[in-house]
Amino acid sequence: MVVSEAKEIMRISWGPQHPMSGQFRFILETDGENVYEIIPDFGFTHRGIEKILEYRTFVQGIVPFERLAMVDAANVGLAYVRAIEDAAGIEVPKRAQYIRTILCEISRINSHLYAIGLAAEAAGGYPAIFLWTTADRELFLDLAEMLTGARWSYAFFIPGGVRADIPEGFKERALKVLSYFEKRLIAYRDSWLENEIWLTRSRGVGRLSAEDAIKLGAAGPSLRGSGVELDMRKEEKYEAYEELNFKVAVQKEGDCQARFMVRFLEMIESTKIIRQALENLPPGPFKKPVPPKLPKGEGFARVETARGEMDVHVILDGSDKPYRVKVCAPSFRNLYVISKLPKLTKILVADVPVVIWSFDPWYLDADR
Amino acid sequence: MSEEEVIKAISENFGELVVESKVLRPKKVSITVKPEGLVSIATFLRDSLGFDHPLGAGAIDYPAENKIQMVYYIWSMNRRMLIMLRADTPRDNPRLPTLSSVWDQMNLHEREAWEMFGIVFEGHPRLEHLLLPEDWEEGVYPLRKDYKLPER
Amino acid sequence: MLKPSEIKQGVLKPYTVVFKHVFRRPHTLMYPYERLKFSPRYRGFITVDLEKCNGCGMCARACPNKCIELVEVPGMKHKYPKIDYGYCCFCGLCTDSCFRGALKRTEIVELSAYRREDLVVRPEDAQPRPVESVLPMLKRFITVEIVGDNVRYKEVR
Amino acid sequence: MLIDERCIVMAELPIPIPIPLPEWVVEFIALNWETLLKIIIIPGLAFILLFELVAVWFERKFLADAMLRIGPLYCGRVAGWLQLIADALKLTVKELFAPKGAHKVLFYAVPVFAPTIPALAVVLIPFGPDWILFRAGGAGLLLFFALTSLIPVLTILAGWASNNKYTIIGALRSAYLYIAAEMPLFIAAAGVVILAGTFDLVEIVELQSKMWFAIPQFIGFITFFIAMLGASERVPFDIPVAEQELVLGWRTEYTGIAFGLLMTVEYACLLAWSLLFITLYLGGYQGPPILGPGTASGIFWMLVKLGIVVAIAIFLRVVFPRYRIDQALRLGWRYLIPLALLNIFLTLAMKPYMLALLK
Repeated sequence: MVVSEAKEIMRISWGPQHPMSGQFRFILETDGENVYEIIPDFGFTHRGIEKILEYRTFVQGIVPFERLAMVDAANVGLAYVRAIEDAAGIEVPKRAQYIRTILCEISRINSHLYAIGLAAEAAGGYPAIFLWTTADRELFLDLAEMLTGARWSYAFFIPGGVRADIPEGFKERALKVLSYFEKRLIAYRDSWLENEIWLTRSRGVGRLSAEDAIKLGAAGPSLRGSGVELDMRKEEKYEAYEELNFKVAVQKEGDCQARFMVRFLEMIESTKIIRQALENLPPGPFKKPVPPKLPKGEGFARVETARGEMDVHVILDGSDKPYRVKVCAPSFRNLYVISKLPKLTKILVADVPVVIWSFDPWYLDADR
Repeated sequence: MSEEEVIKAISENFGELVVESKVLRPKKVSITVKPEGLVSIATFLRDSLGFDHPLGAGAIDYPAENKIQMVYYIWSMNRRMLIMLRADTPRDNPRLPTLSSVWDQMNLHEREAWEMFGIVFEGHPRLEHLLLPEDWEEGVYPLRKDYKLPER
Repeated sequence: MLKPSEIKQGVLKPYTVVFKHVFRRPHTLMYPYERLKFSPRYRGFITVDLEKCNGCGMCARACPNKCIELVEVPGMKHKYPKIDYGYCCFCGLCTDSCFRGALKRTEIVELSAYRREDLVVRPEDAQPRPVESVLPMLKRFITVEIVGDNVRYKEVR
Repeated sequence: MLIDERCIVMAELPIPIPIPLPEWVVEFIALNWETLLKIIIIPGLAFILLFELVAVWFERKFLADAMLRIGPLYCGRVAGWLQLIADALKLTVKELFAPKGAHKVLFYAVPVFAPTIPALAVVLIPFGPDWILFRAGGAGLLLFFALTSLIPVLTILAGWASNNKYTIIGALRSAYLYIAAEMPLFIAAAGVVILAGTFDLVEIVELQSKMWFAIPQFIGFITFFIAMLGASERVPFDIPVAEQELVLGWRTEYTGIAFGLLMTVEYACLLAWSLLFITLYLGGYQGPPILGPGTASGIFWMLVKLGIVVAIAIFLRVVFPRYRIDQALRLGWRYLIPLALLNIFLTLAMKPYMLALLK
């Protein structure tokens, strides 16, 4: 349907059934090449998680909550669990904090590998890196399965600690996987990061300045790609991140290449974190018994998921089910930034997949 | 400027409009405001106190006290502090001024609060359904406590 | 124009690095004939031990999707859990909540059925059984070994 | 009629035909079996179709290895070679339909005529000193370029006839791309023609007996290879088929064998351009006579060089992403054409030294 005869702008619907859009619909107003407007159409995968949680006890609630951003299940599950612990004032034993950090970083590497594979494939053709990342994710899925029993939806964190201790043989296996993964990262860098045609496709495309990123509310790698250093692991110092030293990956240009590079560097940091956490894993209990009914209270947790900062606001009313759970999802804000991007920089139709996948939105996270 | 200074700065400029303000956690401040003063306090927060990074907004339904509370979560980048701006409205006819002029992103969050709780935001450019399908019948607000989920 | 160093770095190096991957071992697994050996904690099909279970119903209360229902078993004194795999999401909360250890996780994941009713498994059918009974054409189990900078599939009995 | 007479006639044929054929057919085959062999087998129909099957199989299998997976495996028991024939058969039995409001005649005319053009272009390529289907003499190269420049015309017709807004965008894009890729091809080939002095492909190949033209014409060699990828729409330049935005470019609305024929166009284009690339720069059928003197070793060397060039071109698909349309055009106009012109000036300036090098 033509929007304005003068500039012959036509309105193309991008998704939800589109090779590169995932299960989300963008409406593009374009004249064939230049894109003037990207309108995200929310609600296609809305499941009403916030209502479902009011009908489930705390431990049961973690299972649907993780399905908000399933590819990064550990960090998302951690947000809900920390919100409950913050509301009820539960202290988590040291060893549980370290095990949580290890699983969170494994899940972060999983999610970033997934994002890097798709970002590379969004630029066109079928580059090998798209399948290398899938092949290398298998090792981390096996690691998570060894620790928790499931490859994707771990449901491993419960208020007061974790559900099981680290099995023996996990540490050696993890260290071997990490050293193999670091060699693979070198192969990624050689074959893709300096790839001439990828650089021409992604450098300077979808540029987001620092104050725009802050004003519009970008989250996670999209924010750090524009030079704003905000990482919840350093701000909130939750779990074991206080004792482990790691750098926050920040890039200044703010274009697709910078966001891609931030995810790449964050994977390197994650391997360091897992190594340190495995080396000085404290002894002691991995779980503290928590009564099913938690006292009245209000809790707020902010966790750095792979897609950005997820904030969960939980209100308890003394029963064994939460009274209200409010989730501020990072992908919701990233999608909002994508919709404002055509006003900030020039975007062509061929750039739309590269730009969208450089923000790595997870649509179920945005639709809640 | 730590948490107390922020609260003091707000109470000085808008003394009577602030219903209640307390420090929830280190670096997290919660301020409950009368609906009339919402927009002025929000612009004050954004311009002079530097709360420029909006995180989200949501509403909470209290049928016992017959009120719906709207909460705005804003983060200040240079202060490294979070503020929860709250406003209460009566449950039977919830009306609130819109903050989409202050933080552009609130436009979407207010649309969601409108379709889930029924809060009418005056001055909102486009109050339409965000997450629910277009043919969702009027007057039914799913996130309210009286909307029962069909139990499996 | 591209400087020669840029060409070497941006064009020739990616080409050679990807070309070297042609000689690496592919990661594909021939599923029905070879199958991954999961860890002992894997959350797959749940078996019910009729002796240990005392019909307390803790598992039914723990299940987030309410898939477990206690039913009479002909010839047994009290009720036992019946699991509906149409709704089960394999979170394993039921096996953790059973303090008598009657519900055990196994590594069988081949649970597809033609009709929705067949997905409901009664307690007497939920007895432990080897993977070969489910996968007749299975030849060998595989574990993933990392040798130097290559991934090798080792057969394990 | 004496039986032995017919047998004598048949006996002269290299391959004795047992089946009883009418008189005039045997006569016809006996007289010009050589040209029939050329038309049907080597540079003709069977070669192009076989090349397409082998190229697609190679692409799937070889790129799968680079992606650490296996590619077609079960069809044909040995490395899935039968997969391609199965796909071709599948395409023939699929239903053929045109979208509503499409220009039916034009819609079905394009897939029928399109493969003939690159096939005609292959006719001009010499596979041996006398093994050439149509010795165009002085107009060999010119006729080749004249034929291949017809392809964008058919692309636009197909895009327009499918009555779909995506295909029009795809067709126009492939037309821009083709112009941006063809200009450097002409100018680079002009460099070779200046050095060789003739347009005749056979003489160009004869001149390269001692040293291939790739060495004196190195800049032209590189530009020709890159522009060839653009002309045959291989990976860095397969913008018209960019599935991310345009689903399948101008081929979106075609189904069944029409789609199969359009895939043949793409691979026949690649075949035609790489054959020309070999004759101009890599010394055509020149090479140490392994299978005896004459045409046999000529054909052998042509196929070996073709295999190498096509393998390199196909492998690019797994290494590089795709250029945007304006970046590809900028590369074509701003980098390739000046490079090709530079190559011409160099050849003009140093022609005597290069000829001395060649003798």
